Amino acid sequence: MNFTEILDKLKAGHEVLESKEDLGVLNAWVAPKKIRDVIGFLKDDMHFNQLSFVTAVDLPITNNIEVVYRLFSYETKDNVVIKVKLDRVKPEIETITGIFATANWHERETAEMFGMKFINHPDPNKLLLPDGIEAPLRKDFTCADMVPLPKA
Amino acid sequence: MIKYIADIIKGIISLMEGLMVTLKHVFRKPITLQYPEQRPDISLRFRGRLVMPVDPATTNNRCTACMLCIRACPNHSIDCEKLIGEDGKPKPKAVSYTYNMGSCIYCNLCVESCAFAAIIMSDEYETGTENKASLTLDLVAEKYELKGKKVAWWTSKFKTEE
Amino acid sequence: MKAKKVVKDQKTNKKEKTENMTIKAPFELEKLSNDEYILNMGPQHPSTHGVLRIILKLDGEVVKDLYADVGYIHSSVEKMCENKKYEMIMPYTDRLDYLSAVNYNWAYALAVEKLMGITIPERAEYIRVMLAELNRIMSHLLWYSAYGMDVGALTPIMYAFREREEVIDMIEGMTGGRLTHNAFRFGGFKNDLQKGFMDSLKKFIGHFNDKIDEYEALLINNVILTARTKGVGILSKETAMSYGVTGPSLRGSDCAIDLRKTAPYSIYDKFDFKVCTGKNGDTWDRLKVRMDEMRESTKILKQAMEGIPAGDIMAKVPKIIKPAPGEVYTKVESARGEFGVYIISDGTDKPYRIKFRSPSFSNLSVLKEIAIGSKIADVVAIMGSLDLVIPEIDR
Amino acid sequence: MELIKELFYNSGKPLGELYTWAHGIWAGWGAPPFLLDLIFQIIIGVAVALVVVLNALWIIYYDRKLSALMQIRKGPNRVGPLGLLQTIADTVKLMIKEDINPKAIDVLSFWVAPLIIFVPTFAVFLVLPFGKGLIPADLNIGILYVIAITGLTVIGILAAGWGSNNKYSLIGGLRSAAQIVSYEIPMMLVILSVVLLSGSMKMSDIVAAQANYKWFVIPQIIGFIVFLIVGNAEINRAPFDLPEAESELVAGFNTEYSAMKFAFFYLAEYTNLFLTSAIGATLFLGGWEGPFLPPIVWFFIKTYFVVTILMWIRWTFPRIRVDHLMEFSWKYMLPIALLNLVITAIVIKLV
Repeated sequence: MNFTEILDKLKAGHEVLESKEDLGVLNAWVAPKKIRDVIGFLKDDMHFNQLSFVTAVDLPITNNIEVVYRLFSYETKDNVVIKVKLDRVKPEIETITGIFATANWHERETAEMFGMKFINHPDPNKLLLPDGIEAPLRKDFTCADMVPLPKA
Repeated sequence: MIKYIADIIKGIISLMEGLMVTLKHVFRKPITLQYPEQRPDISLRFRGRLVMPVDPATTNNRCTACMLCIRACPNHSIDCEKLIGEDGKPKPKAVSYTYNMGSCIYCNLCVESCAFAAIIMSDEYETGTENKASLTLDLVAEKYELKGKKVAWWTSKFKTEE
Repeated sequence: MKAKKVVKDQKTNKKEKTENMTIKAPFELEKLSNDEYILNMGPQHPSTHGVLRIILKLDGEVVKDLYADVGYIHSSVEKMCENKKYEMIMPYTDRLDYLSAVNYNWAYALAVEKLMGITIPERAEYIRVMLAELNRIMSHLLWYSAYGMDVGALTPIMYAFREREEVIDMIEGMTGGRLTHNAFRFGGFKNDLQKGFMDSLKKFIGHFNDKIDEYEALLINNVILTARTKGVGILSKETAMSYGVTGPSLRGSDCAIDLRKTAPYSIYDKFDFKVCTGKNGDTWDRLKVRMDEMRESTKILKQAMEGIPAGDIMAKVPKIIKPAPGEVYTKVESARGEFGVYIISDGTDKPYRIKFRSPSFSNLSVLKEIAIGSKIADVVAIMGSLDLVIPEIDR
Repeated sequence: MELIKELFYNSGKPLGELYTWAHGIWAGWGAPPFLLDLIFQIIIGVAVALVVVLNALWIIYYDRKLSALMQIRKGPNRVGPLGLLQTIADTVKLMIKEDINPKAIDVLSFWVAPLIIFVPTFAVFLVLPFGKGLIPADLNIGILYVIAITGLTVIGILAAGWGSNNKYSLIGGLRSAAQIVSYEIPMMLVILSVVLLSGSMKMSDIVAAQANYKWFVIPQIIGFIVFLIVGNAEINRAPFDLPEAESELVAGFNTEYSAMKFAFFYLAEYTNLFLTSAIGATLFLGGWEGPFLPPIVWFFIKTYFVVTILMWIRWTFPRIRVDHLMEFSWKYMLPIALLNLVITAIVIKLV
């Protein structure tokens, strides 16, 4: 399957807000409420059987946090990236742990790193960070010990 | 019953195989290297601590204080001070070259960035020390003399360029 | 009077802080039955191979529940990398997995090369394959010796390290580093293979297969070990897929998935090798897969040694690495599974966001699924068979 | 000259003569004879203690050197010639180390455990036939005494496990109890078949029954193998080192022990190894029997032969799992030992 085929199939049943091809891989933006449906559809009907990772990107310019789900199909060898734009102030999204068990830890990591919340997560505790550190991967997080690169 | 006996025999055979392996090794020569007395043979490109060797031709180091290595270092382990001449203008010469061994990750990026082969990773690997202060070295003041097989390699680097 | 109040406030503050800092107990002690008890395995424990804490709920020797507590040595590499130039990140990838650093370098180099559109010379590709396969052997040998220690056999480590030393010497001669090689540069290599590399490689390939037979006779086929590992920690295909388990741990569950074959990167499609799989997905299958994989790596090395062309080792790469805006995800088959690098570039000389997808992270998360119901000794055996490296979990 | 030869080759005779001679003199002084016996016993005790300590020093060195040979390394070679003084250096280190007592221990059991473990080991030496007549006390229930006394070790390990107030220690202690109890039975059955052959439980009689190279290892080859396995399990050495399995239980029952208390465990472990081998050599390999060399030399040669086999096993195999350990005892060792006993009995009856 190529980029357009995946997009067409995805568009047939689900609303795709925006789409882009990046180095041959489909990036599709979907609505936050639809994420479970979309991932479930990709897994069950389109044989994307590996969730490579879940992560997020902080975009202070547009005041968004973008959650990135990357899926891979061992059968068709296709990649697809599903992205969800969330509000930066109170980022919340439904968990997909029920669909891919690996999302459990990936979501926990993402949640603590970006200060966001995955609704209905089975184990919402912090995974890697100790208490007291909030959202280190947000762009406005600064650490007193961080040394900037010397100017050229 | 047959399976029971077969299991026992199979088990004994597998155990015997293991015992034979260790028995064979009894008669092999030990591979121990008696460390402080015997030294391992270190390869030419081994990355020990950073040094700024003295060029035997000029009896001085080759640093021009161009700051390329400082910009290449991922951990800001290097700092360098340029010589200011009597006319107040900076000269291509380093007054001091501070190297913080404690934060160095021995990645060789500074050496690769150097256009004059002024610095090189030596084959010194015994860099442990008791106090933190001795981890910070001034490589210009050190006047390190490169020894061993690295010398030819190092000199060939700048001989061909000139 | 006022001063006293301040002191009191400070005290209460401190108390609140300590209360906040305590880690939530995963198992409620009040809910334990009379026969059950909690055992902390780690953070310092001989068989966790790093700073990892496994909290076990036990009934006698049987594991009733399990909770993996990670993050003790979190280094925030991803945040650090956002502040580094692209060239500087290469040595950081070494430190994620110090046992198969070359593969990690490779994933990162692939990502940046893809972003920049660099194609690297064929000779460099061959050298990369050789280094990566040597590195895989090196990692599996360490796994083998550590596994021997885990199950109480103290001799395998000595034999495996003898061969590992040969491999390390070869890689050290090429890159200069023994564990953290920092081997690759964007576009190829700075230095060509050292003199004598081919000879020592030939010598190594010549006798390594015999040594693997010895290893198997000593440990893997031993009846005590087979009794301990067969039928223990069964990881089904579906569970493994769902948990994102990759690498030898996945292949043990009868899944012929190897990124070198399924999604070939570099020149792996030129080589003839087998994807080793297990049948039942139990601990023993995972061990056997790793042993077989060393044999396959030797095969690849042999082919690479014969087919390596002469030529350049470095492509034309711009002096300043400034990729166009965009994002890329590249993955390689490291010794532990799929290691991926996800880079979002914003057109500057530093990555906007970098994410490392590490195999051990997913592989550890499945432990709870497969270890419940087994014995304490089995937890050690299963954990060893997953071949975890903690720094890549605590990226 | 004759006396020295007698002393080496037939120690019983001159020692017995010495004993009666001393008693004669003692009676001449008019002192009560039990006092002299007491003095003799103290001398024997000190001699045995000396043998225990020197032997342990040597056997630890031997284990390390042998393992080094198998692991293609050199082993201790820094302290003294060939590293011979390494064990002494280690002992000195353990003696001058800080003796750490954790806060929440059960003081009595924590302190008394090393002693309980060590005393039975010491006591078994009472019935070991080192040479012809060279046996501290030739009890007529010699081998029964050995079984009874060695069984006490488990109490020490349990006490150590409980007293340490550490879950790892406790698991180790309980494992050890289960292990020793279940391996005692095949052990007894194997020894019983030897007793059937020799017709006596007296150690000197068992050796005498194997005179003229009719070693019991030939009719009892299965018994000997079972004895080796079971004996290895009884002394908690790899592959049966479950009570102190370091990859699972950190150090098992001796996790919390340090300094001299730990040294006692260590000493007991290696002395136990020697004891099991010595008993194995006595029961199956003809004890001190042998040509040319003095009996005591033969005794040590045979014992160290068995020690070497046990060490070889230890440095080769992985650790067995706890439920397999039980399974192995009840499913394999016990039936085999029982069958061996029955066949032995039938053969004796028929022949």
